[in-house]
Amino acid sequence: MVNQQWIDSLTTARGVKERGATGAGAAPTPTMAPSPSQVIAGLKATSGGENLIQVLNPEGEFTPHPDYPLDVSAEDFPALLKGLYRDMVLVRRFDREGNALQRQGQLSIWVPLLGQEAAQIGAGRALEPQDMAFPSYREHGVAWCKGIDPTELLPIFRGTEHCGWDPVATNFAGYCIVIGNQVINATGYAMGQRLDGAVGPSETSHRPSEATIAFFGDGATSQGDVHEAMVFAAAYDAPVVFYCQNNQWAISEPVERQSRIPLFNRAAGYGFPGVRVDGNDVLACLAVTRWAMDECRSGNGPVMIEAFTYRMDAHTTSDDPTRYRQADEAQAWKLLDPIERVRVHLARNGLADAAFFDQIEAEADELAVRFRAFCIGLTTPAPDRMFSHVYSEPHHQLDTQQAEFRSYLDGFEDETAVHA
Amino acid sequence: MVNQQWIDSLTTARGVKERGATGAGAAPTPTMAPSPSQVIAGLKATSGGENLIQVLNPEGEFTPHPDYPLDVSAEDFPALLKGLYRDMVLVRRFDREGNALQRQGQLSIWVPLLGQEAAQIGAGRALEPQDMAFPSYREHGVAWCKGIDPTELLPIFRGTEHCGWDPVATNFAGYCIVIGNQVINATGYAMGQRLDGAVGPSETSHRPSEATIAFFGDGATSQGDVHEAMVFAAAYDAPVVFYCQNNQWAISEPVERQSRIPLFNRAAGYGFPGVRVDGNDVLACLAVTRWAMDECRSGNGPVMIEAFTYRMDAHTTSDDPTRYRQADEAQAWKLLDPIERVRVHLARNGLADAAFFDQIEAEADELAVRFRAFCIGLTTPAPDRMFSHVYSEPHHQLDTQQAEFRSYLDGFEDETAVHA
Amino acid sequence: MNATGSAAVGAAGVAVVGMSNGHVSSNGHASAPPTTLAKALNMGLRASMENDPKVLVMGEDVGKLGGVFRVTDGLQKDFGEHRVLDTPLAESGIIGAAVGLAMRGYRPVTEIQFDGFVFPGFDQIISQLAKMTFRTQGRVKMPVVVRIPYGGGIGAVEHHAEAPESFFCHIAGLRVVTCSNAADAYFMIQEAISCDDPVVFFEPKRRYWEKAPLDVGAVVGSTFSSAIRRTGTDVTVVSYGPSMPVLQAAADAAAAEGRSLELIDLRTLSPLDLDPVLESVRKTGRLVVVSEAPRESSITGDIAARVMEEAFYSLAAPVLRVAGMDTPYPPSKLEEYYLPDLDKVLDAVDRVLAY
Amino acid sequence: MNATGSAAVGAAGVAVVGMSNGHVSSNGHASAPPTTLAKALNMGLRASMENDPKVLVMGEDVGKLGGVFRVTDGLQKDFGEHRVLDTPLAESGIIGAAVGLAMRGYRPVTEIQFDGFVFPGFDQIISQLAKMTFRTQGRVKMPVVVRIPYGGGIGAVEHHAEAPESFFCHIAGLRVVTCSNAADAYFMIQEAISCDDPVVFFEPKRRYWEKAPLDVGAVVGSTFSSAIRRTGTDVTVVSYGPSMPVLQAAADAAAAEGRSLELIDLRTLSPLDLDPVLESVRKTGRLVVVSEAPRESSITGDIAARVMEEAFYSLAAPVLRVAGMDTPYPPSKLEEYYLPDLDKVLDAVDRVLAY
Ligand SMILES: Cc1ncc(C[n+]2csc(CCOP(=O)(O)OP(=O)(O)O)c2C)c(N)n1
Ligand SMILES: Cc1ncc(C[n+]2csc(CCOP(=O)(O)OP(=O)(O)O)c2C)c(N)n1
Ligand SMILES: [Mg+2]
Ligand SMILES: [Mg+2]
Repeated sequence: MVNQQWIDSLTTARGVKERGATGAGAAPTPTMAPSPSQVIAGLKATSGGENLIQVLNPEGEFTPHPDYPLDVSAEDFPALLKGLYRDMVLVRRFDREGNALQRQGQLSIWVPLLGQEAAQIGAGRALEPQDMAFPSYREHGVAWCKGIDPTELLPIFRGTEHCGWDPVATNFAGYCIVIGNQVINATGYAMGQRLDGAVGPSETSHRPSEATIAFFGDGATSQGDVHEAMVFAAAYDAPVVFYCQNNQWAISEPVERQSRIPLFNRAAGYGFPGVRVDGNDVLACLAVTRWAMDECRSGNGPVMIEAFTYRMDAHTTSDDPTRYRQADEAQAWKLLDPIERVRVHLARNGLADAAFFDQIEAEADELAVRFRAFCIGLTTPAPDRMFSHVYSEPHHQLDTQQAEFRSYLDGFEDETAVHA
Repeated sequence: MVNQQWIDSLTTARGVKERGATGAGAAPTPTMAPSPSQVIAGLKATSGGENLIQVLNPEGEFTPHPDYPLDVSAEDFPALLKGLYRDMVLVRRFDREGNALQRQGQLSIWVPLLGQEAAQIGAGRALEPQDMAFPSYREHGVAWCKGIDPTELLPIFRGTEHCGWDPVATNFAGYCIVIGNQVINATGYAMGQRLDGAVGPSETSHRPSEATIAFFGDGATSQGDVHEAMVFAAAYDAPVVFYCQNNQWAISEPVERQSRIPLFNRAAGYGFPGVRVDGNDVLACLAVTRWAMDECRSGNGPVMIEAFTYRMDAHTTSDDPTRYRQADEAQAWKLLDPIERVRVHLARNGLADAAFFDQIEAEADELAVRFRAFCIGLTTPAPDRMFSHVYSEPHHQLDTQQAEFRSYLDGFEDETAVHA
Repeated sequence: MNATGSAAVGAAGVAVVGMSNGHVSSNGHASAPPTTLAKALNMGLRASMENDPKVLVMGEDVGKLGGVFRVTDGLQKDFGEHRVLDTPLAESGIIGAAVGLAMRGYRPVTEIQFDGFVFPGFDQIISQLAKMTFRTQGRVKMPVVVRIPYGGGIGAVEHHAEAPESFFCHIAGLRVVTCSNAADAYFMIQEAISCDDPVVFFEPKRRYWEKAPLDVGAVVGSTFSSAIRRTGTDVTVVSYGPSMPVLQAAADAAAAEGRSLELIDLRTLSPLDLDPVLESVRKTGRLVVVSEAPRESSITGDIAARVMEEAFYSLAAPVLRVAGMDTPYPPSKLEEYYLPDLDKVLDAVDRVLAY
Repeated sequence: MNATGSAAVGAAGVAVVGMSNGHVSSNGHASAPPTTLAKALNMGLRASMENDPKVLVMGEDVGKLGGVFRVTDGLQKDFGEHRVLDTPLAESGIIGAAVGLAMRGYRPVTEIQFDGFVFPGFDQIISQLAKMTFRTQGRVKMPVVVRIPYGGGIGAVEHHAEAPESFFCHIAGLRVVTCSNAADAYFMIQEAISCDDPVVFFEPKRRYWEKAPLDVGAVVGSTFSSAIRRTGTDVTVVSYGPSMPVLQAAADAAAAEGRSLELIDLRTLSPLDLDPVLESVRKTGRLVVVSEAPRESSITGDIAARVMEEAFYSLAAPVLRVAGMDTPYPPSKLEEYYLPDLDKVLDAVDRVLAY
């Protein structure tokens, strides 16, 4: 047990200690706070800083990390990587199709994940079926891993439903639009997993241990709800992984508007581990998330992960990023593309041949066609949908309102011409 | 400039690093999270842990701290300490009188500060007149230092007003009852100080630099507002000191319900310094708060201080602590009484004689008499008070309501007997 | 000027006649033991926890302390820390965690310590708790109870005496109910817990210590319905929760002056159970609505508007409202002026009869 | 079924007749240049910032981006980062910091990005912003504006189309206003900023791009007052913000059928400026109130109740309400059914005339 040691290590991690060491502290000492430009330099550097966990670098070179092993044999490694490659390519493909459908007026909005494929597929593939995930609104890649068919994402963005899948059957909660809300909901769910005895080695049942993962953005870290989620999780040892995709932007605001220092440091303030992983490295994201989920499943939660990545497209199809960021930033990140490095590794090491890549392309094309057809075929529910599932139990007042509305609508059917 | 170094020092302060060092991390490693009992041991230990800044120990021995000097000559030291002693004795005296007045039905509630005199007087005496303070509801000692007459505290607790003093004239905001609210208000005020150019060396004016201090409890640290206050303060380099009085309890909940690790660590998560000070050591509180306020005044804010102290009385006069804590805990803390150690130091070192102590006692008695008399004499404002100051500008609707109410009340004066 | 009636009215429950969905149930049976409203809630919580292991109690100080009003007294001792959770001090966290626990199959009963402290949790209530079922097409149910002690008259400091029920009535997806006596408290809290929808449960804090007969074996219908507390012919007076004893006192005083008031305890504020009110108004032609909440955009306006819509020709006078002032809650020494009381109700009765 | 009228009505402002406190002011002068509502707000903000260096603009994405609706476009460029603050993503922080800045003597104009995101800031609004002046006996003023784009009809996802104004009308200490056209937008935002009380300023987001003549030199009285937009004799129809063009279209359609509607744009929701409404109802005897907000415990109920209280004998029919449904805001493909539209207004007119 190294707990006390670990706590101590945390408690010495404050500016003052370092500060005191630099002088007697008699007079106001030189600036301790980083200057804005230093912060920007530290945070926006595409390298992600020294603490970044990376196993597959942008050049496609693979270096296993001793603390975060992939738990895969050399024999199985190619299949693993090819699977991840396929996931990322397919997800990117329907994401691009979503954008196109919006441009063509078939969707009222699309929220692109472009650039975050590795962060999402790595995390998503670390999840077991029994694990619960709470997305924000951009986690199409995680949805994919959770077995949500991409077409099930369309109703939200076409405006025919607020949620197209079954959160209970899939263990994937509905998209959450109010920034931060889902993170404390995730903690609550994880508290329930613990209360159920589904965490740690169970003597009484044979069901596999469970954990929860909450997805949120760099901007979301400023919300009170995210804080309270971390406070509650620490207080109840909840098996929840706080997975922050730092894509450098909250709409037009760069991450340094939310924090002076890298976001994974927040975890230390609450007394649980925080890790920064290269969010464009699908293997690192997989390894680190697996480790974190395992920690949680075995009762050592919570854990925070900051996936350092980049929003390569606009915030949504309604956004115009040219107003607030330079093109060269996007160019720099293009060199770090999460899919490209996997392709390079597979090709260079002879793990996959041209036929493999062609086949994935073909599969992606098929998916895109199916996605588009489904979208265009999506129909608007009957107006009565408005009144259904507002409550689970009978509600006479709403029933009356519905009946009145029904007969109001029927009035139009009786008339040949409606007003004006 | 040690900034990058300092940032790095923060960023290595996470469990994972330590963790990784203990093994290969291949399988779920042994529990990293502290067990509840370890947490309790660490947090509730009356010593406050290794990081505690202390200069006057419970035995009355004085050891200056190199990083937090008192900035006082040997000659002036006795006067300083005697002044602080007087402050604490007087504040404790009217606090006890407040309790008694409630018991006698003269106040509807009293919020005792017993045990927190050093934490409050130390901080309060570190403030310059131009500094702004945002209290919660227990900061009678800070009010005292800000020049609020103790009697001005009474209207709130007698129910005749919601705030008995002028926050603008005194630079002491109204008491804030919704836990955490005032902390982000304080950050906003501090942002204003910075916008005004009242922070750092000013070339254009001769007015002294300013800072803000926000008071809150250990329980309050869990609130989203406190988090957002820290996020905003870090983002805008706001000159605000976050002064958390960890009195070990939030009504019936011990501090480990809010955090696994000492609260001052939160600061590191945001990238500003956090210090834990012995909250029962008035000199340490003074020295550390002075340092922190100076940091802020010169533009290096924010700073967090955790004053490690103890709520020696009930939460309020409505509370019954015997339901949730053991008498021996209070006994242990009694040995750490904030006033006693100062008395011992003054007496043992011949800095004060019996006449001094007698005189303070007499002054305290006088204050108590005046406090009581004022309380009993406090009258209820006219019912019209309800309608005044709801708005600063004319409001016809409320005027009408007031007029109607006036004439309704007048109706009773006309009748000899009212209904029932 | 009279005080708000708590002392004057005494064991208001004695006169209780519960009428639920048409069938009369005398849950105020005189042989039943007198029980305080707080104790009745405690008994109801206990019964629900015994019946269903998924029921959790969570909030600030609900454990060892038993809540600042002792409503959860002894529950942690008997059911353990895994059923009765003292939470960190954060209301958004409390509601938000309850939402997650409900998704996991639990039935959390959350306690908000005082009315004024529900607002840090307001976002989770409106954005998640109320909308989750609709969002997920009924796949995710939200059997969460939010208990809120509310109302004034206890001499408290700011934020401890508010009547925020109207905010919640304006939120689709929630049910809002309130009890006014021990018997209702016992049955209503159980009905709230067993309901698959989120229920905001308002408890009239200044009535916590008032006793009324409680027959736990009584057969009651749904308590989420308006209850006629007294039949009368001249004026219908409608209220709920803390003001019900005021209405009883007013009806006594009016009777002494030869005026017959019909009293209705709404119990459910959203949805309203308006039929008994409409029926009464069709008889009396006059309606006074009483509530501690400020008047603007409130539940009282809604009741007035709906009664006008549905019983226009029956109204011999406008619906009059006796409400809290459109001001922040005043310092407690002034609360007797702010709150509806016997005199204000009688004054409104006078005025409505003057038409 | 008709759409919600935005296309059909077009430049609704052309018909605007502003009547403020009795004196008519034609701020919709035909020679004034047509300006979008969003641009008019931008111009108003700019004017206020030029007039008073204490005016700050703060919120998410209000700087370089100019806000997601471009209402603050160019302000940061022209006034600097110390006057136009991009804030961290936290609404309680935004309002709470604004409260502190106001205590320091600033006049912060905060932007909430969409209606559904005001709730994380609700606690600071109700507990601090609204109560501070009362609490401190007027010593601390709170000249804070909370700008909220609101209402539906833009095909958006959840939380982006709500009408939460009633919540704020229920909070004593706040003023709540809303504009319906460019001219009002320009003058009202300036009046809000110069007001020493906190003002919640609702902007009808689906009207942001509608143009109306804006004469910045017009002499206007207080714009926090009801404005009669069209005089008529048969039915009074009252609304505000996004529904005003719907009313104009309804009045046109009704006129074609020989029915004369009097239209009133409330502009101020708290306090209400009810005299023009009462005067109109005394003439027409019939009132329809239109609002996108759900009906329960809402501003529409309050208007109905107050008109009944103050003009009971003038009412030939109950006040009828055309409101949002008592449901969460539906998926956007269904919003045309949810929102008040031309047909619903005409239907209500038919019904109110049938009495
Ligand atoms: C409470 C709340 N406030 C504001 C918004 C508007 N909004 C939508 S996304 C967004 C930025 C989120 O940034 P981040 O958390 O970094 O996530 P990302 O979109 O980059 O994935 C904002 C401000 C919202 N949805 N919810
Ligand atoms: C938002 C809110 N929730 C709950 C309360 C009720 N309450 C008053 S004091 C208190 C405990 C506060 O503990 P702490 O922050 O440690 O301060 P202390 O009272 O110990 O000084 C609680 C829960 C409140 N005032 N505000
Ligand atoms: Mg982001
Ligand atoms: Mg405390």
